[in-house]
Amino acid sequence: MIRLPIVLFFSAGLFAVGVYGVLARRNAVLVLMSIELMLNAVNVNLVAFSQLLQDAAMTGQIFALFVITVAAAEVGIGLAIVILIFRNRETINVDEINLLRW
Amino acid sequence: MIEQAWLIPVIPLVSFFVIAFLGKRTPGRGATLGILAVGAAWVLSLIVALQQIGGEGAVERSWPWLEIGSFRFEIGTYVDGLAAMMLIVVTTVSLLVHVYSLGYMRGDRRFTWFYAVLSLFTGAMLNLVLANNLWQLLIGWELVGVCSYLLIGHWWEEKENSSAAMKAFITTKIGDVPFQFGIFALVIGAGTANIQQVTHAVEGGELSSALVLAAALLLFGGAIGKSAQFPLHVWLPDAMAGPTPVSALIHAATMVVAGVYLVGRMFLVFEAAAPEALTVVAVIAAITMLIAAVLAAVQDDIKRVLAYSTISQLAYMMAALGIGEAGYTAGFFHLFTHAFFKALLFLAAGSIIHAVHTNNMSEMGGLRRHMPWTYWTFLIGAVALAGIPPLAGFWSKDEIITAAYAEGQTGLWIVALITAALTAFYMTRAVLLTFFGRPRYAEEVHPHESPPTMVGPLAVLAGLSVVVGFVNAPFVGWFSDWVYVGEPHHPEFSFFNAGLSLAIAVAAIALGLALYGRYREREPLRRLGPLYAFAQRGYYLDDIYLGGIVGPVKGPIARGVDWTNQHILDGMVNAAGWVARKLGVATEAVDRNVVDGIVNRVGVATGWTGGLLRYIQSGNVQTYAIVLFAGVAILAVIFARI
Amino acid sequence: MQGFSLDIDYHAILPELILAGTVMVVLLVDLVLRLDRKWWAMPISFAGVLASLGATLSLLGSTPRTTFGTYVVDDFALLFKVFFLAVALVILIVSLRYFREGRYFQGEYYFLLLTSFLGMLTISSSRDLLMLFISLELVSAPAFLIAGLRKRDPRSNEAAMKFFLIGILSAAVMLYGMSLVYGATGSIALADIAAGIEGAGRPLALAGALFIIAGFGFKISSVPFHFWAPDTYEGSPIPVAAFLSVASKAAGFAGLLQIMFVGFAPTSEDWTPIFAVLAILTMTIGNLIALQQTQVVRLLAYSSVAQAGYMMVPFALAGSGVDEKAIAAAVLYILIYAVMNLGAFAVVIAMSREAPGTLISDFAGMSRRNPLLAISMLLFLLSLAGIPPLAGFWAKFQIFAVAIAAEQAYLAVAVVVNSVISLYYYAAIAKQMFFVQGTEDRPLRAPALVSAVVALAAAAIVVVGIFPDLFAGFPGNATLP
Amino acid sequence: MTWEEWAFVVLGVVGLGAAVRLVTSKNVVHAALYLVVSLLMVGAIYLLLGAEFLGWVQILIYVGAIVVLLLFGLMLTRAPIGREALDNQQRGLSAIVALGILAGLVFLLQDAFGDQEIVLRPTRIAEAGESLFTDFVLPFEVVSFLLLAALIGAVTIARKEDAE
Amino acid sequence: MDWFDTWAISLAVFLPTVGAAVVAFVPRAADRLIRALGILFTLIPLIIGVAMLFRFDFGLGGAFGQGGAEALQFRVDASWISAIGARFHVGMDGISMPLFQLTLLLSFLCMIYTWKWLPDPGRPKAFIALLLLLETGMAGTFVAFDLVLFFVFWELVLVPMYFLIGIWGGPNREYAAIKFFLYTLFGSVFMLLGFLAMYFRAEPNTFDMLALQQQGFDVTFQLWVFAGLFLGFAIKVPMWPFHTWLPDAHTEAPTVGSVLLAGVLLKMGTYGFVRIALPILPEAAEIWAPWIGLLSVIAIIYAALACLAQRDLKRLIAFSSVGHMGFVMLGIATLTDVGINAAIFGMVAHGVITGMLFFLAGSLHERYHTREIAEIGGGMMQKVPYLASLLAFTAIASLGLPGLAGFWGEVMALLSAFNPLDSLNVGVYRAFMVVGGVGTILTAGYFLWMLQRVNMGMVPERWQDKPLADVTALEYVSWAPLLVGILLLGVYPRLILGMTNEAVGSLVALFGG
Repeated sequence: MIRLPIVLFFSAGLFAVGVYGVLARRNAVLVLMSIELMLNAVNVNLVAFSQLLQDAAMTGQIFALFVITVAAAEVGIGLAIVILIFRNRETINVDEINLLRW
Repeated sequence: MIEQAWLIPVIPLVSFFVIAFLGKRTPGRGATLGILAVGAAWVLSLIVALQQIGGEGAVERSWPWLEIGSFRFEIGTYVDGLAAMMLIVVTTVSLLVHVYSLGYMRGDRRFTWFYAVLSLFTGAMLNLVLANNLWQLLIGWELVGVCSYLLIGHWWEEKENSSAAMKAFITTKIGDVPFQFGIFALVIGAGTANIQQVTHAVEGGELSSALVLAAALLLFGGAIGKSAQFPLHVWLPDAMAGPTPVSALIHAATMVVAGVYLVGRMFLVFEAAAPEALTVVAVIAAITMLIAAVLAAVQDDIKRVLAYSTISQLAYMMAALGIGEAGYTAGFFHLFTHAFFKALLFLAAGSIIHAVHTNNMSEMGGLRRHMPWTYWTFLIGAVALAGIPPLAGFWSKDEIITAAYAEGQTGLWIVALITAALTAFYMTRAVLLTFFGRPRYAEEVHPHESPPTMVGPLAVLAGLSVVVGFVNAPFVGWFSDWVYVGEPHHPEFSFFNAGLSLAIAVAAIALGLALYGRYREREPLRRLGPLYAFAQRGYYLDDIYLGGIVGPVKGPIARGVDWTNQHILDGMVNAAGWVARKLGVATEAVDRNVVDGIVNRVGVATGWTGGLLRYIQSGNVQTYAIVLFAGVAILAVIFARI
Repeated sequence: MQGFSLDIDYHAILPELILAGTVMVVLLVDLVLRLDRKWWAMPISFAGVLASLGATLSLLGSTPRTTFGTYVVDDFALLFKVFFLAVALVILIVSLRYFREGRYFQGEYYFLLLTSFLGMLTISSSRDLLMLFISLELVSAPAFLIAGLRKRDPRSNEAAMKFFLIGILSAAVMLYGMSLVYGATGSIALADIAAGIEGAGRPLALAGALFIIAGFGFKISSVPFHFWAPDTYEGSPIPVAAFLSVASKAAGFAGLLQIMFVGFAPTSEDWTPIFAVLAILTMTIGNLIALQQTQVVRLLAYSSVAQAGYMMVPFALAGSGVDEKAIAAAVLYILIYAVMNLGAFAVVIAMSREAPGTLISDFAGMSRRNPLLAISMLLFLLSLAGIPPLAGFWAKFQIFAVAIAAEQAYLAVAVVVNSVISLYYYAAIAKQMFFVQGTEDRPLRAPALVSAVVALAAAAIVVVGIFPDLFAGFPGNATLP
Repeated sequence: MTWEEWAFVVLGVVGLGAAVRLVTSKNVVHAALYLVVSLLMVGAIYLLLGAEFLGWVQILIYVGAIVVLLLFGLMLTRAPIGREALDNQQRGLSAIVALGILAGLVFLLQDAFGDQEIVLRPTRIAEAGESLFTDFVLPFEVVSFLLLAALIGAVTIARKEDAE
Repeated sequence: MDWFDTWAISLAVFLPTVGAAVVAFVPRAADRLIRALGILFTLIPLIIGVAMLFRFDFGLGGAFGQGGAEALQFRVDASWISAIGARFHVGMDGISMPLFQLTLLLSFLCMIYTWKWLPDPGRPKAFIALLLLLETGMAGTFVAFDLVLFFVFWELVLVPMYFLIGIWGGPNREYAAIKFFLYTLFGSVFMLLGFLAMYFRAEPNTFDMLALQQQGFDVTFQLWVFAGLFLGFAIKVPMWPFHTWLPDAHTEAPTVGSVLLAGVLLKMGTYGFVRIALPILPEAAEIWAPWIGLLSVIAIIYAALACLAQRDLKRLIAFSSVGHMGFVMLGIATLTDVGINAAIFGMVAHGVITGMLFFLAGSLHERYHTREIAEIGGGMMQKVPYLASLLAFTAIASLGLPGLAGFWGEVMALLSAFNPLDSLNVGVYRAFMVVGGVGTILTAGYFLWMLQRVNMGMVPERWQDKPLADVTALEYVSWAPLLVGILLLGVYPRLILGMTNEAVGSLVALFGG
């Protein structure tokens, strides 16, 4: 028996940390990692709720499963783009990539 | 025939178009046509008048014209004694002037156009006289105004001529506006514009007394403008810039009496609003006749002398009407006689000017040897105007004075007598300065008698000036049976008044002789010093009008309005456009062509929003992200508040 | 829940199946094609899309039908599927020359493009959060990649990266919201959510809704989630920009309409204010910034942001008793907007072959160089500004109408004022084309196919504008349950 | 506090701590390792909550695949070392935003689920598989396309030689 | 002739559009052919219009109140947009007729004028096509009896005029064009909001003007809707202070553009008041009327003063339009049969006179290549006597000389202000009347002054030896109808009032007047 709020607070914390990372890190790969944190926060939520609701279809967990899959795909795409940029620009610092503006 | 009176104005109007469009190709380059047309009108007028006198009574004829709202307005003619008399005056003088102009205007640059406009004027004036309803009358009223404008400005190469023309038009227009309002009042009150129905409605007391009074006064406003009464008289002297025949026709005999005619035509309205309305008329008239006569006495330009004289004589007529029914006939009788001898005077003056090429009497003198015809005719006119029996002026003027006396209008009576004296005085002055003394004109000028085309009309008018007085002389008094309101007032001869006015006139003439008998270079009246100067400047009325009203309106006020338009109203619009466009950014303008310049004009508001947005759109994706979360936060707040 | 027995309605998902098949075919064919034949991928894709379109049309009248529990094929879904496939055809047409001449990765491009459209087909039928999420990702992920296809151009790379980062970020946010909704209502099926939303979980569910709105806000490029759009449009290949500004935006709306008008319908009074604010902000800011642009694609990007603002107005009217009208208005606007915008982009694509910079000033003298393009462009711009009698006017007209019917006149006024502002920068382009004498004066050649598309779109704009009845009817039927 | 809660708190604190280090460390490789830790903790939490299947997936896919992928990324991009090199100028602002979100969420969640409790009931992998292949076939198929697209696309984008 | 009754309006309105389409397919080289087509496709509608005059029953009254539908002639009521119940509902009554005719006539004359004069940068094809489109928009506005249809025609006018100004205009054309476009669009969208509000308030929802007149909305609602409509119409008229787009547009526009702007476009606004605002929102109209009257008289004085300050001839004429429309609006603001009749008469008269004035200004510019009064410096009477005389004639007509067209509209408007609708404050309106009277004096002032500065005086030596052609045959052809019209309307105002009086009567009946 676990009190739900504890779990949720944990996930919220994870989410917040992820957000911070996304906003504060300039290295693109680190940004990706931070996003992974946020997705994990989501998953924790989903699992917790699915366990709370005890629904036979385990919707929450399956949902989380899909989130993981999608996350994997996205990471692939993201890294591909990062590498592409690195090849053209010799940097992957997000805040230096601002040719396009205003 | 009298039913066909509509032909009388129509003929000249048609001839206007003919002359204007193909006059140059006709024999006499338009003049012949014009004379024929006016001649025809003259003949018809005579017939109509005779029929009228023959006791046909008032004849009205009308055709439907326009419906607007509940109003049904008709166009038509109304011939009664007054109208018939006016027809005679207008056509006769007009005909003579047409003939006279053959000589006077020979070789003029716009000879044909001149005749075209003369025709137009005649037609318009006749239409004014015959109109049976107020709108039609108004049309004639304004048309003669335009003709006067065109003819005064006939020699528009010189700026002062065109300015004089404008002044005439605008000044009379100022009177016309109240005139229109007066018409409104009557039309609204009576539900029709037909003059007879209106007057009867007024008589029948269908209109509230206040409305009637307002109507009367407003109408009189029109009369003040047209008949050059104080304070709108200032345009007439300047109008002398036009060719002299025009002055004779329009500014002496016909158009300027339209005001008097109007008051007479709507007399019942004025009576219904008595005493106030008539009193106003009388007072204005009194003031006018006096000040004008004084001015006439100090002019050097012979035409201006006559012009001011005209003003004061018109005031005489007005005054007569102001007296009431008793003066009605007298007033129009004076109009009748005055038309002839004043036209005569003008034409004679024209002949003089024709000879010496100047208007200034100080540059004339001793002309009677060179141009006897002109001299004698002018003299006749002068004497007639001065009111010496048995010439026309004496009878008509005397009847007015008598009427004033009889009606106990003492003030008016005195003013009239003074004016009579002044009149005699300035005419003496004019005659002496022009025809007597030693020549003062430049020696290269060789004055000569004018051609018959000019002298002929002079002679005719002179003859008329002698005889027409008798049509209403005491013990004759036919005129009184033609033109009257209520009951005919036959003039009864009062030795007292006759003698008095005669004596005064003689005295004035004597004074004139004394002053100007041995005139040298110096104007004797200058001894009056400041008074003379004051009169010379026409009491500074013109300066007041120009400096006080016209100048500011044309100058600062107009410019101010225009500035407001460009900078305030338009500025706001542009500012709106600019703000909308600028609300994105403080610096670069996308579209220089559209609102360039406003950029500098309107202040640097609202740039910061743009600055902010631009800062955010920095190209740094993480800034975008922060804003994204900020957005979520804001939305959350909105949520919470709901 | 139907246990093991899977009775799949294949007809219902036939369009998706065909398109999926096409995707594989394109992929395989690309492997065997010689370099100078790579462009064959386009006709193949075209044929596949046509087939799928046919399949979709074959479903007309036999709706609604449901399969896989929550996969619904109703009029709404059909309308959007037809729409998406039609758009796909246009995008394919305008892409051909561009990618062939640019020698970009044609096979992969068409493969990814179609995959994205596959996601759009599924999103229009999805009625639960999971499917919506996955479909949305299926729409986005390929888009991230094709935005970067001009690999040699760092701007293109950058476009892709920004698009990707913001995309994935908002996806995460949206997911968190979904998880909250799931927790609060105990279900991910929209219908059940609507049922379970009342009660203790309500504020949480609304917070979830908020996050979801944010996630979709990215997709439809609503302020303040729009910043990626101009940069990405400008950087990516122009056909892709067209694709993003029309198709993927529409996909976002398709999803959002369902979530809001079905899932969260019961609590509309809570979230309508948000949409009111977002709509006004979006149209206003979009327009104001657009006023400043000198680069056409960027200008169109901001204009499409503003247009999104108009499309969001109906959301703010939910629950005022005019839901059906509101949805119809939004859908109608999306459809007409797609025609106008695609047309405009097609013109830009045609022009970009000579002026890759695509500055507004490059349009100078267009009326001389290529009257057809110039006049069509003028029609598109006026239509976007909402000048009658063009289709764009009817789109806006519907929005006004609903707003006033819902007695929310202030929204109508906002739209009004904004359409006037917008005219200002649309007119700027028109001015260049007609008033300004260009430096270049020789005729501007446009690919036949592109010209055809442009002419077709222009004709549609006018015809629909004069006889709205030909068209205005069926969005009305396509209402959500 | 039941023992499960104690266990959870421990795992959670470690996980969060690792997460925080991940977003603050000055060395990208360390950061990657912190990520591993954090993800492992999450996986452990799944197991603790009784979601066995998910837990193992988490450990295998994430730690086994994604992190490796990210590490490759780091290698390929030779990321520099040091805070200035790794953090941008808006740290403070970011922190505020993150804390704000945290606060908001905590408030909301406390408000909504203050008294709820999870009864730990292990779910068998079989059940998961079953529902995955019955109710969720369609998403499964769709997501496969997503993966395919991601694969092909990533290769296209990332491969060195500019084809054609 | 039934087919004629059903098709007349549609033909007259849409033939020009067809013409535009045809012209579009004529090769650019065939210059003459294009212009000839332009004349042809404006001539046919004109003929149709004249034919309609003979088929028209002037006794039927106007399309207002109960009997409205019967009064509507040449009526076509076809389904158009079933979704919102907007219909293609066109028809003609005594109020539409004169303006409709005016539109067809002016368009035709402009085409004739264009046969010879086409401002830079040439491009007759586009020019003619746009003029034709413009005609459709203008003519349609005056016959539409469905609000949506009305709006569509109303807006249809904007685009062609925008390009006419923007491409063929003067040096400052682009600014003027965009200003015109945005300003009028801004107004018209609020008008549209008003339409929609009425649509939804109506039971059942309808855009049909006749049906809406039967609604009897509550007063507060009326006030708001009237405000919206007012914005749209007043900007178009234009009423002070919404007039600032007009001087720029008129000044920059090419000659025929100015002619149509002044001749027809301005009337769309006033017509809107008469056709839509008054009958559908009578109570609101009564409340708003004094304010409209106030703005009108302000406009009269203001415009006159502004004219006194103008240095550019065309700009002066433009401002004078503001003043004249002030008289028109004053007439409308009285809500009396006299006033509204006067207003419509004033519209037509202004269309003829000011149209003529702009023609003259254009030809003057053709010769002198300047419109600066100071530049011309007088002496036109000597240099180009006929042109000068026509200018004088038209100017004098414009200052409202009795016996010419300008007079009746002006004086009847003032007359109506003497006793407005009973429910309105007589004192206020008489004050308006007086101010208006002053306005007439100022009007005379600036026109005569203009004549003095342009026509009279000696020819400045800079023009002395410049050969300037006097009025040419083609100009006479394209002007004669207007000149004759000015005279005819002046002496026989029944030509217009005969059409309008009945119709206006049935309109005023709605006010119990």
